[in-house]
Amino acid sequence: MVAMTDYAGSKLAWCPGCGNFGILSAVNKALVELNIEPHRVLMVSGIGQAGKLPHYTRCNILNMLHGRTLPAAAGAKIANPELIVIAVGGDGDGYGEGGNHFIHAMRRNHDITYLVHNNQVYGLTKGQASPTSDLGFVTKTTLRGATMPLNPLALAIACDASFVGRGFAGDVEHLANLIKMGITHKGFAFIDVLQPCVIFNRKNTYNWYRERVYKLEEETNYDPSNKAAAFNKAQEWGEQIPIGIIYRKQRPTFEEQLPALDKGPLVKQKIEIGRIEELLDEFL
Amino acid sequence: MVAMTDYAGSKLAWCPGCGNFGILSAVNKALVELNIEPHRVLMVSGIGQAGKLPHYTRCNILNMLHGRTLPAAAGAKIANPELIVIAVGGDGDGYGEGGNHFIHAMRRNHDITYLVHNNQVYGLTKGQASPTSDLGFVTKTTLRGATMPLNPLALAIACDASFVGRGFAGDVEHLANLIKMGITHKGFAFIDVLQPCVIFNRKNTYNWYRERVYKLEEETNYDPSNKAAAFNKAQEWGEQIPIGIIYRKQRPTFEEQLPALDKGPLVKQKIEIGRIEELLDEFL
Amino acid sequence: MSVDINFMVGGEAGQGVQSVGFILAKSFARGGYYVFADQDYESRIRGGHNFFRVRVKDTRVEAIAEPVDILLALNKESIDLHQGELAKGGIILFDGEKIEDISGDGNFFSVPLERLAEEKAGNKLMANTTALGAALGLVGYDFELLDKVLREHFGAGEIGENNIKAAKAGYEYTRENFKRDFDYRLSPISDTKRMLLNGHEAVALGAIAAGCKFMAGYPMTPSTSIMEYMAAKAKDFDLVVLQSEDEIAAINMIIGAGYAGVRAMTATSGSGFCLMVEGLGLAGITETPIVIVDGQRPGPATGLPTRTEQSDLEFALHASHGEFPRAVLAPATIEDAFWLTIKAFNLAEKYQLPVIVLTDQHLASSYSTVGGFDLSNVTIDRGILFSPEEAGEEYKRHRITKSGVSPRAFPGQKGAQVATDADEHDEAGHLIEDAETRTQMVQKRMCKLIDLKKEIAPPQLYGPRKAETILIGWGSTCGAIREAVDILGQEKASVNLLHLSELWPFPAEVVAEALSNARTSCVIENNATGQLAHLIRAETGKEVSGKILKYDGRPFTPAYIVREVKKEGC
Amino acid sequence: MSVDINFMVGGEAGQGVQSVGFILAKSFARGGYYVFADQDYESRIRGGHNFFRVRVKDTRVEAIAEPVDILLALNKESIDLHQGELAKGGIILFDGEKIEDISGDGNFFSVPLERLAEEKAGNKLMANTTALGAALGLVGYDFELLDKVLREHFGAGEIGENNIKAAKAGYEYTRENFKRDFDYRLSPISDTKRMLLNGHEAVALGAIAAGCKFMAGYPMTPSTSIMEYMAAKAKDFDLVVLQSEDEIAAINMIIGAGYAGVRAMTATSGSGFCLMVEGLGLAGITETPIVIVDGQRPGPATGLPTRTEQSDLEFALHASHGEFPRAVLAPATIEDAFWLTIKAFNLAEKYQLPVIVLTDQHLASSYSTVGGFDLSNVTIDRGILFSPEEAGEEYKRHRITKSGVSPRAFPGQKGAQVATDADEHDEAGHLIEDAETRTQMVQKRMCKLIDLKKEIAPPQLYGPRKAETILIGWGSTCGAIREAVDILGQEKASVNLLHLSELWPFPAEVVAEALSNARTSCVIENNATGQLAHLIRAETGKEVSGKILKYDGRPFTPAYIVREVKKEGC
Ligand SMILES: Cc1ncc(C[n+]2csc(CCOP(=O)(O)OP(=O)(O)O)c2C)c(N)n1
Ligand SMILES: Cc1ncc(C[n+]2csc(CCOP(=O)(O)OP(=O)(O)O)c2C)c(N)n1
Ligand code: SF4
Ligand code: SF4
Ligand SMILES: [Mg+2]
Ligand SMILES: [Mg+2]
Repeated sequence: MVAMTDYAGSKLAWCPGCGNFGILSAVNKALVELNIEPHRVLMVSGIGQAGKLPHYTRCNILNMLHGRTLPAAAGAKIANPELIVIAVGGDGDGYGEGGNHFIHAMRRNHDITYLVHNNQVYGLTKGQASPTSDLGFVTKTTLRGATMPLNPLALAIACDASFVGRGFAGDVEHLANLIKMGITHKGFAFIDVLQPCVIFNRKNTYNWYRERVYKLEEETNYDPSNKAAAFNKAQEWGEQIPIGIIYRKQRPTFEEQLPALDKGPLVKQKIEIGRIEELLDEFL
Repeated sequence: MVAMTDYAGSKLAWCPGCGNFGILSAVNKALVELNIEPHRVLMVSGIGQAGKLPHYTRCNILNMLHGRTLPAAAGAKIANPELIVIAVGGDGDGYGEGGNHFIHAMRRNHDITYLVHNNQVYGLTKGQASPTSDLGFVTKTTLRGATMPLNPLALAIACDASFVGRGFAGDVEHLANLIKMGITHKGFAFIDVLQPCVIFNRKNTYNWYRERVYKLEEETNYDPSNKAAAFNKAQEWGEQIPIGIIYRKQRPTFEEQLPALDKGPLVKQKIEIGRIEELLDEFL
Repeated sequence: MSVDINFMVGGEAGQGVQSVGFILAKSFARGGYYVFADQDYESRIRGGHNFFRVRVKDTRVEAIAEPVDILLALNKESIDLHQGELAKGGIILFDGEKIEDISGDGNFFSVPLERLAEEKAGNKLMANTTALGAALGLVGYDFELLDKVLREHFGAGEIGENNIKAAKAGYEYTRENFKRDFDYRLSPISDTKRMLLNGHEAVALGAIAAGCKFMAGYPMTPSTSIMEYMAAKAKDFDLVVLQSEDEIAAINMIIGAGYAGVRAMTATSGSGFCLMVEGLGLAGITETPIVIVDGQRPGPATGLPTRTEQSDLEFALHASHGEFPRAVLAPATIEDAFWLTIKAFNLAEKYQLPVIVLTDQHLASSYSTVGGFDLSNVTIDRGILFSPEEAGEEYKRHRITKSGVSPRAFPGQKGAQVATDADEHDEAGHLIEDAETRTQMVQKRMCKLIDLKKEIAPPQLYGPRKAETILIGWGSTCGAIREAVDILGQEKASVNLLHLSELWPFPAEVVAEALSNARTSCVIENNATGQLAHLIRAETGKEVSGKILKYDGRPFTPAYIVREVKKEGC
Repeated sequence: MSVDINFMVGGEAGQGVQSVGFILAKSFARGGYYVFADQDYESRIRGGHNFFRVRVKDTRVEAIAEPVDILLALNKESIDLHQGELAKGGIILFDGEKIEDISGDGNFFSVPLERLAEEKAGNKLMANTTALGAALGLVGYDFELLDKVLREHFGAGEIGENNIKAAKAGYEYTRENFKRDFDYRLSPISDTKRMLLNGHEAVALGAIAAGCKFMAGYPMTPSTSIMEYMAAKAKDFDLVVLQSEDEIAAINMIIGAGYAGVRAMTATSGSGFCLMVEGLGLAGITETPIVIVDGQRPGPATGLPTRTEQSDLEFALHASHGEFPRAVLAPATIEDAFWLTIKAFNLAEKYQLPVIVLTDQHLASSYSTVGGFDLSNVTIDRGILFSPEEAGEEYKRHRITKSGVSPRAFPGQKGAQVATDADEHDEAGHLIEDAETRTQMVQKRMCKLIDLKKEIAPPQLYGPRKAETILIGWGSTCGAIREAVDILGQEKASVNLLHLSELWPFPAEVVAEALSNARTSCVIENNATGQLAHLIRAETGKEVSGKILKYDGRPFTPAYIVREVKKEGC
C-alpha cells in the first residue's frame, strides 16, 4: 500500500497560508488513495509558484519552461503511455504563455491530467495581472484595472475537452476526489483550481471563494455530459461559483489512435536496423 | 467617391478557382461601399496563401510572420487608432501558430477586423492538415486522418469576442456585407470565411459548402446577442452550416480605455522632453 | 568519350515540372548513370516559373552544372528565361503548336506535346509526360526503363497506362522526326543499382535507422519533407509523427519524449528554429538528448521560402540565452545527410545535449545517386544508462562525474526518481539558489565539450595535400566546390578544399594548420557575411584572405566558383 | 579621513529587507553621501534568505565592496551566513530577545527590535524599521533625514507615523545604550541633491525621455521593473503600456507600433528574448525600428531567476536566422543606462533596425547616486521622414539609397502606400522571387552598418593611458573593475581598463590597438565561456591572455577582481 509518506518531497518555498498547500495535499491524497506508486507518476510543471509543486512530492519530475508543460507532458506520454502523467502550472503559465498549447492539447485529447493553480495573478513575478484576473483588478501593470478575463472552463468546453472540472484549494477533500476522477479519466482531464494567493491577490481570498463556491454534485439535475448546459454553467462567476465536474465526454485519446503504440510503449521498443533495408530498397 | 479601381493591387499568385478571389472581391467591395480611401486602411497579414491578400489591394500593408498578425495589428491600432485595421490570415496562421494571440486579442477587444480564410488546410506549404481540417481528413502528415478540429466560432464566443461571424467565399455579396458590418463594428470583429482550396482540399469544395451553408439572417428568430444560443449555433457543422453574424455584443474596446489616446493618436503626439524633469525630481 | 549532359525541365507550378524531372533522373539512374538534380520553385502552387535540372554523368556527380544541353520547355516563359543558359548547340524541346514566336539561340525541336497527349492518352494534361518521352527519344534512351519508372510512379492502373502512352507518343515522335537532326546517344551503361534520393529523404532515413521513434514538427519549407516521409513510414516502422500547433510545442514535445527515454527529433527552417531556441536551452540545462534539423533558407524572417541559403550557422552556434554545450553538424552531401543524422542521435544521447543538424533547401531537395548505405556501419550508442535494479544506489539524474555525463534513467522505473528542472538544480534535479552548486553544475555541463570535441571528425582535404590556395566551405556546397577544385586543378591552378561538415565543437587545430599551409585562403558560403570566416577567426585567430559569398537564394555551380576564384585572384 | 562604510541588511523574503535597505541608502544620499547598493534575493515571496548591501562613501562609488561593517540581521540565518564577511571590528545589530545562541565573530549589538516596535508603534512587524533606526542611531546620523524619507516612503498617514515611531525607538535605543561602545560617526556632509535610482529605473526614464510611447511586455525578472515603472507613469506621460499574453505578442506588437510611426519598446530576460528572436528578424527585414531590453540573468532556460549574468552577448549578436544589421548596447553604469536607452531609440529610427539593450540583474536592481541628467543633452533623431505632400513622388518604403536608409512614411498619409513584408520584397514592399532584387535588398540593408558603425562611441580607457596589463570588460561590471584598477594602481601595478558599452557594430580598431599597447590582457566577464573574448578574437584576430569569469549568479566585487588579477598573474 502506498502511503502519504511515500510522496514527501523537498522543503517547501511557498508562503505560509498559500492555497498551494491545499492543492499539494489533494494531489498526494489522490495518488495515495488510488494506490499509485510514485515511480509510475510523472509530473510535468511550468514556471511559477504552482510549477514548484512536483518538487514537493516524490514522483518523477520534469520541470519545464514557463508555459510549456503541456507539450512536454504529451511528448512524455506518447513516449511511455504507462506513465501517469500529471501536468501542473499556474494561470499565467497555462492560460497566458501556454494558451496555444492548452487549446490544442484539449482538442487532441492527450491522456493526461492538467491542474491549473488559478490564483488569478502572477505569483512568482510578484503580482501582475494574469489572464484570469477579475475585470478591473488593479496591479502594477494594470493600474486602471485588468481587462476582461479569459474563461478557462468555457474555453475548454469550446475545445471539447473530454473532462473539465473546477476545484477549490480550500476544500482538499473535494479536490482530491476531483483529481482522482481526472487521473482515472481516459483522455485530457482539465482541472482549474481556485487557489488563494495570500500575498498578491487580496480580492479573491479564501473567504471570497468560500462564500461563493458550491458543489455541482449537490445540484441534482446537473448533467455534465450536456455541452450547452456545461457552457452556461461555465459562465457563472461572481455570486455563485460552481465546483466539481463541469463537462465530461468520452472520446478517443490521441495515444490510443497511434498504431505505433500497439506493440507497447515506444520507450520499450527495440531499434531494429535490419528492417531499414526495405526502405532503402524503395529508392533503387 | 472611392472606386474598385482604387484598390487594384499587384499581380495575383493564387491558383485559378481559389476561394481567395472571392474574399478579395468582398474585401474591396466592402471598402468601396463604405467609401473608405485606401490610405486610411492598414491590412496586416500573416504568411500563407491568405496572407498574400493585402498585396492585391492598394492600402497600407504590413505582411507579418506566420501566425503573428494580431499582435502587430493591435500594436498599429494603438499607435494610430485613426487607421482602419484589418488583419488577414489563414486557418493555420490564425488558429495554429497564432492561436494564443487569437484568444487574447478577442478577450482584450482591440478595435480591429480579423478575417480568417479558412480552407481547412495548409495551402502554401502544400496540403498538410490544419487545426480546422475535418475529423479524419487525410493529408501527408495525417495519414490516418486529422484529429478533432478546433471550432473557431465556439472558441471566439467562449472568449466573448464582441463580433463573431462566418462568411463563405462563394457568396461575395453576403461576405462583403458581413465585412462591412465587421469594419463598422466597434471592437474586435472576427470573421471566419469558408474558403475552398481547389488544390489541397478536395473534400470541402464549393459544392460541399454550397449544399450546407444557410444564412442566419434568414432565420427569423435567431438572436446573435444571446451567448448560449450563439454557442449552440456554433456547434452546427456537417449537414447545416450557418453563415452570418453568430454573436455580437457591445463592450468597451481596448483602445478606448487608454487615457493616453484621449489627446489623439500616439503617432501624432509630440515628444516633450521638458516634462521629464518632474520624473527625475522624484528620485532626489 | 565521357558523358556529362544537362537536362532542364521548365514550366509553371502545376505543370508537373517536378515529376517530369524526377522521372527523368530516375530513368537515367536505373540505366547505370550517376545523376545529380536540383529544383528551383516559387512560393506558390500554380503559375509562376519552376525548373528542375538533371545532370547525367557516367562518373560520380555531386553538383549541378551551368550550360543546359537539353531544355524541356513546358511553356514559353521557360524558353525566354533559359535560352541564355544553353550550351553551344543546346536543344530546346517545346510544343510548337502551343508556343509561337520562337527566336534566338538554340536548336528548336518542336513536338506537338498537347496534341499527342490528347490523341494517345486522352488527356492533354499529360503533355509533360509526352515531353519526357520526347526527351528520352531524342537521346535514344531505352524506353523500357522509362516505362518501368512511370509504372512505379503513377501506379499500375489507368493513370499509369495513360502516362506510358503519353510518354511513348513523345518518344516515338522524336525518334521518328529528329533521328537525323540529332545523333547524340545515351544508352543504359550498366545495371548497377544506385539509390536516387534527396537530402531530406536521407535525413529521414538516417533518423529511422538511428531509432528515432518520435518526430514532432510544424510544416515549413524545406523541412516538411522530413516529417512527411516519416509520417508515411509511421505505421510500418512504429514511429509517432505529430504535427503540432506550432514549433514551440514541437520542441517541447520532443524534450518530453527525450526525457522519457525515446529518441526524438524535430525539423524546421529558420523561422521555426527561432521559436525553438528557448527549448534548445531547456534541453541544455536539463541535459535532454534531442535532435533538431534546421533546413536553412534565405532570411531574415520569411525571406525567400523556397530557396537556399547558409545563413543560420552563427545563430545555431549561439542560439538560446545562457551557456551550455551543443553539437552542430552540417551534412556536405546527401550521403553525409544519412550518416550525420545517425551521428546526431548518438551524440545527443551519449552527451545528453541538443544536436542541431543544419541542412538547406539545396541539399534538401536535390537528388543524387548514392551507392547505398551499408547498414552494418550503423551503430547505436545510447550513452551511459542507469538501471536501478543493478545500481542499487540512490539515483541522481544530474550526478556530477568526471566526464560531465550522468547515467540516465528513464521515468517509470522503480527505485529511481528521475527529476530535472529548467531552473538551475542540484544533482538530484531539485532547484537551488546557492553559488557553489551553480558553479559546479555549469562546469559539469560545459566539461562535456572535452570528450564531445574528440568525436568531431576532422574536416577532410580535397585535392592536392598542399596547395597555394585553400578553399574552405561547409555544408551543402561541397559537391560544387569539389568540382571547381577539379576544374581548377585541370587548369593547373594550385587549389584544394577544406570542407567542414561537423562544425561544433569546432575543429580549430586542423583548420588552423590547413590555413597555415596555404598562401591564400578563401571561404565559399551561401550567405552575405561570411559566417564560417567569422567563426574561423574567432576560433583560430586567422583571417581568411577571400570570401566568395552568394546570397541570392540560388546554389553555387562549379563554374561560378571557378570564375569567382579566378576573379578574386585567390 | 574618508568615509567608506558597508551596511548589510539580511532577512527572509517578506521581512522588508528591500525597503529597509532602500531607505537606508536614500537617507545617506540625502545627507550628501555617495551610495551604491545592491540586492540579493531568491526566487520566492516569503522565507529563504535575502540581503541588501548599502555602501556609503564621501566620494563617487560605483560598486559594492566586500567586508561588511554593519550587519542588520533581521533573523538568525543572516548572522550565520554573513558573519564571515564582517570587517575587522564589524558590527552585528540583532534582536537578542528573538535570536539566541549567538557566537563567533563580530561585535554583537542586541536591540529588542520586536519589543520596541510593538511598544512604540503597536506593531511588531515594524521591527525592520526599528532596526533601520537602530543602525542610524549607532552611527549617530541625523534622524530628521530618516524621518523625511520614511514619510515619503510610507505616506503621511498612520502607517507612516507608526514607522517613524518604530524607527525612532531603535534610534534612541542605540544612541542611549551603545554610545560608549561605538563612537564611529556618520553625519550628513552636504545638501547636494543627487538622484538615487537603479539601472532599470534609468532605462525606463531614458525610454520616456526618448519619446517612447508604447511599451509591450510580459513579466520577467529582472525586467518587469521597467514595465512597472512605465505603467505607473502611463497616465501622466501619455504612454501605453500593455502586458501581453506572451513575449511573442510583445515584440510583434511593438513592430506594429514601430511600423505605424511610434517609438516602441519591450523589455524581457533571456527566456523571453528567445521567444522574440523571430520578431527580431522581422524588424530586420521590414526595417522597423524597435528597442528590446534584455535584462540578463543566469541561464540556460529558467536558470537562476533572480540573479545576475552576462551570458547573452553572443546570442544577442546572432539571434534570429538570416542576416540583417542591428545594434547592441550594454550600459556600463546606471547613468549610462539612461543615455544609452535614448541612443537606442535614435539609432533604431535613424537606421530603421532593431536595437538590443543588454542589461542584467545586477545593473537592474542596484542603486547608485547619480548627479542628475542634463536634459538639454537629450536629442531626438527620428531619421529621414517622407512626407507625401512635399515629396510629390511615388512612395516606396524600401527605396534603395546610397546609405541603405529609405525615407520613412507612416501609414495613414494620403499619397503614400506604406507596404512591407516579412518575405523578401522590392522597393515598394511587395514580395519578390528574383535573384537580383534579393541581392540588392540584402546589400541595401547590410550597408547601413557602415554609417551605423560611425555612431558607436569608442570604448574608453580607464586608468593609465599605457599599462602592462589591460583589463577588458563590458556592461554592468564597469564600476567594480574601475575600482579594482584604482586599487591595483595604488599598489603600483600597471593596469588599466578598456570597457565596452557599445558592442555592435564592434569597435574593432580601438580594441585591437588597445590590446597591442599592453603586454597582457584579461577579460572580466560574468559568464562561463568568455563571450567578449571570443568576439574580440573574431573581430580582431587577437586572443586575450587571460579570462576572469564568474558564473555563480553573483556580481563581481572590486576585491574579487584584484585577487583574481593577482592570481592570474596578468
Ligand atoms: C518565457 C518566460 N517568460 C516569463 C517568465 C517569468 N515568469 C516566471 S513565473 C511567471 C508567472 C507566474 O504566474 P503563474 O503562472 O500564474 O504562476 P503562480 O506563480 O501565480 O503560481 C512569469 C511571468 C519566464 N520564466 N519565462
Ligand atoms: C514560424 C513559421 N512556421 C512555419 C512556416 C511555414 N508556413 C508558411 S504558410 C504555412 C501554413 C499555411 O496555412 P494557412 O495559414 O492555413 O494559410 P493558407 O496557405 O492555407 O491560406 C506554414 C506552415 C512559416 N512561414 N513560419
Ligand atoms: S506569492 Fe501567492 S501564490 Fe506564491 S507562494 Fe505566496 S501565496 Fe502562494
Ligand atoms: S493552394 Fe489552395 S488556397 Fe492556395 S492559392 Fe491554390 S487553391 Fe488557393
Ligand atoms: Mg498564478
Ligand atoms: Mg489554410
